[in-house]
Amino acid sequence: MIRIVLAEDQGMLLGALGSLLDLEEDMEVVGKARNGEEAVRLVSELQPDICIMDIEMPIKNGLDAAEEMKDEKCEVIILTTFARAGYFERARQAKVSGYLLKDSPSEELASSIRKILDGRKVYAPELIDLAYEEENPLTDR
Amino acid sequence: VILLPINTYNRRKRQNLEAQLSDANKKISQLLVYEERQRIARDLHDTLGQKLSLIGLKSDLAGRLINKDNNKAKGEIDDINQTARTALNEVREMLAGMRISKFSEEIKHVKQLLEAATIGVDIQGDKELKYVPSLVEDVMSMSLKEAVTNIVKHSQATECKIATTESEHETVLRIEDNGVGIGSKEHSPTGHGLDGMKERLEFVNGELEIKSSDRGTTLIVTVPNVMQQLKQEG
Amino acid sequence: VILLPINTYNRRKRQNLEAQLSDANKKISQLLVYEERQRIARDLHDTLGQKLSLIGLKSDLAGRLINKDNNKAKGEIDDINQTARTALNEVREMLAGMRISKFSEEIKHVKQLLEAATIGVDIQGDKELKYVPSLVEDVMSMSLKEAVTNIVKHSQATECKIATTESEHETVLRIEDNGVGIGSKEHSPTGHGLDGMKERLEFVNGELEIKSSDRGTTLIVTVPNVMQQLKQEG
Ligand SMILES: Nc1ncnc2c1ncn2[C@@H]1O[C@H](COP(=O)(O)OP(=O)(O)OP(=O)(O)O)[C@@H](O)[C@H]1O
Ligand SMILES: Nc1ncnc2c1ncn2[C@@H]1O[C@H](COP(=O)(O)OP(=O)(O)OP(=O)(O)O)[C@@H](O)[C@H]1O
Ligand SMILES: [Mg+2]
Ligand SMILES: [Mg+2]
Ligand SMILES: [Mg+2]
Repeated sequence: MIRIVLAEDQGMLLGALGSLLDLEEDMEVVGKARNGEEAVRLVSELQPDICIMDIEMPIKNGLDAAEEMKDEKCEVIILTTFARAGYFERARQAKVSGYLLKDSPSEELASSIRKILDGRKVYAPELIDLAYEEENPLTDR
Repeated sequence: VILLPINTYNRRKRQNLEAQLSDANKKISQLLVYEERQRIARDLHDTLGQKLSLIGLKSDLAGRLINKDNNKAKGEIDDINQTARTALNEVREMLAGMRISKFSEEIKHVKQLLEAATIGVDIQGDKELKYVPSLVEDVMSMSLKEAVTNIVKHSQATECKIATTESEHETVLRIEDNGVGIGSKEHSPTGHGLDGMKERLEFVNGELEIKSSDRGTTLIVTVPNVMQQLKQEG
Repeated sequence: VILLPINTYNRRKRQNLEAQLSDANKKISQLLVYEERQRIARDLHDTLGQKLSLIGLKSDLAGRLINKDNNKAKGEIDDINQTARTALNEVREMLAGMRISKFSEEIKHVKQLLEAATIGVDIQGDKELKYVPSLVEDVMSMSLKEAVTNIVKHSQATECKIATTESEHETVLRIEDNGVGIGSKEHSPTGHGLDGMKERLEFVNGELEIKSSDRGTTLIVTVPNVMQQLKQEG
């Protein structure tokens, strides 16, 4: 069973996403957080395989939370709707394994989760924005 | 013989440049409008994006629930319906915000508004603004609309006078009512109509003056006509 | 003694005006881009409005069909899902299109994109476009982005070569991959990325050539440098 912690401040989105993942036979949502701080706490308590997070959340945003989870065994997937300047770069620095569209079909999300647990990284091209810095050594290829 | 043609050449070149420049300035002022609108558009897309994502996920979920738990599926479908309606309203608001509001049309509009509220209307001065660039025209239209909405909502007036005076140096819009005056209500005002008006006016170096007594309220909106000054110098 | 100061005055005044003018012209060229973007934004809002209405109607319908004809209800739900995704993609494209896309920045961007997808990148030629006006630069940037997005999404390539060649007469952008080629998938393509690219290119008198086999795909974007001719004349 793949154990998942979800973090999303919009209640209906959190509910729908949770139900969708629970419908997958090999997945189980073990925790739901409404902000980044709660997500960090749930991840350290529950030790899930994967944490799926929104970016814009109160108290602590998803990128800051991901940064704090760097040392956890848990893989992090960021879900968001639009590309924003600098966000993708920050996500990479926080070593997230996935950077995906919030509206990606649930099969796609499920298959990305499996790929990531196989050690791969999945980034949605729609979300890769310009990092306005001059030089960005993209090391982990 | 040599000096004269050079001088003529210079003068012609300058006139040419001046014409181009005034043209350019007109366009730049339009640019400001566009920038402002884009900002608005971007803000709204964030909430719109959230709603569309939600519809995507919920329809996904409803599709999987159907035949398994029709009641739950129905619940998701109802949520989708509600979300689509809210989002549609947001799009409408966004479109309304992006439309160019011409002052002459706003005058017509507020006239209708006042007449519907059986408040007498007296409109003086030009209905077309000649000297102001479109960004300023936009701000003037918004100010007029807010002022009249306030009169209809709060003033209990029976008469309203709207006067526009334009000179090369400034454009003045005066909106007067014979109502109860601002501050007659006990509770402190919660709205931000007047504050919003002030902010927008500041952006175009304009001013708002409010005179109010128990015999009515007068708003005076003044905007300097900068572009015109530039032309005079040249 | 009189002529000289006037001349100096004129010259200084002229230089001043020229500086202002060149500044203004820069802004106008940006303005053109903004106008274009504005047009796109408006179009999209219309389609967005329509899509949301459609979702509203279809969710209404699905809610009534459920328990009566679950198959039909499921069909409506799938339509809703598809419609929401298309709408979001449109908003995304619009937002991307509204950003100023400098070609040199787009080159960096697609490099990141390809590297993130572990596809080898070889970039040849100039990263700065010298001859094209900014509207054309915009179209070139968009073409590059769409081509590379397609490579990442569809090609299964391991290598991608991007080459820019600029002459006074034309600017050519070549994007090559060693993937499976277009049309390898059975189902007919549903996207409009390539069509959109063609349309935008037509607008600036440019052309798109597509070469594709099972050893990969090459896109060649050619744009004539008309403005340059104009400059030479002047
Ligand atoms: N013409 C007027 N006559 C009497 N009272 C007025 C008039 N205009 C404004 N007011 C008072 O001033 C207050 C502040 O006005 P303002 O436009 O800022 O807010 P609002 O109209 O209450 O809310 P909003 O404009 O945000 O919808 C109002 O609540 C009202 O009490
Ligand atoms: N480099 C490529 N390698 C292989 N197939 C390609 C490549 N580029 C395009 N295709 C094929 O051509 C089709 C049409 O591409 P197009 O960009 O028009 O649409 P899309 O990418 O599917 O959707 P959209 O661009 O609207 O998001 C794609 O669906 C894909 O099957
Ligand atoms: Mg959020
Ligand atoms: Mg008000
Ligand atoms: Mg495409």
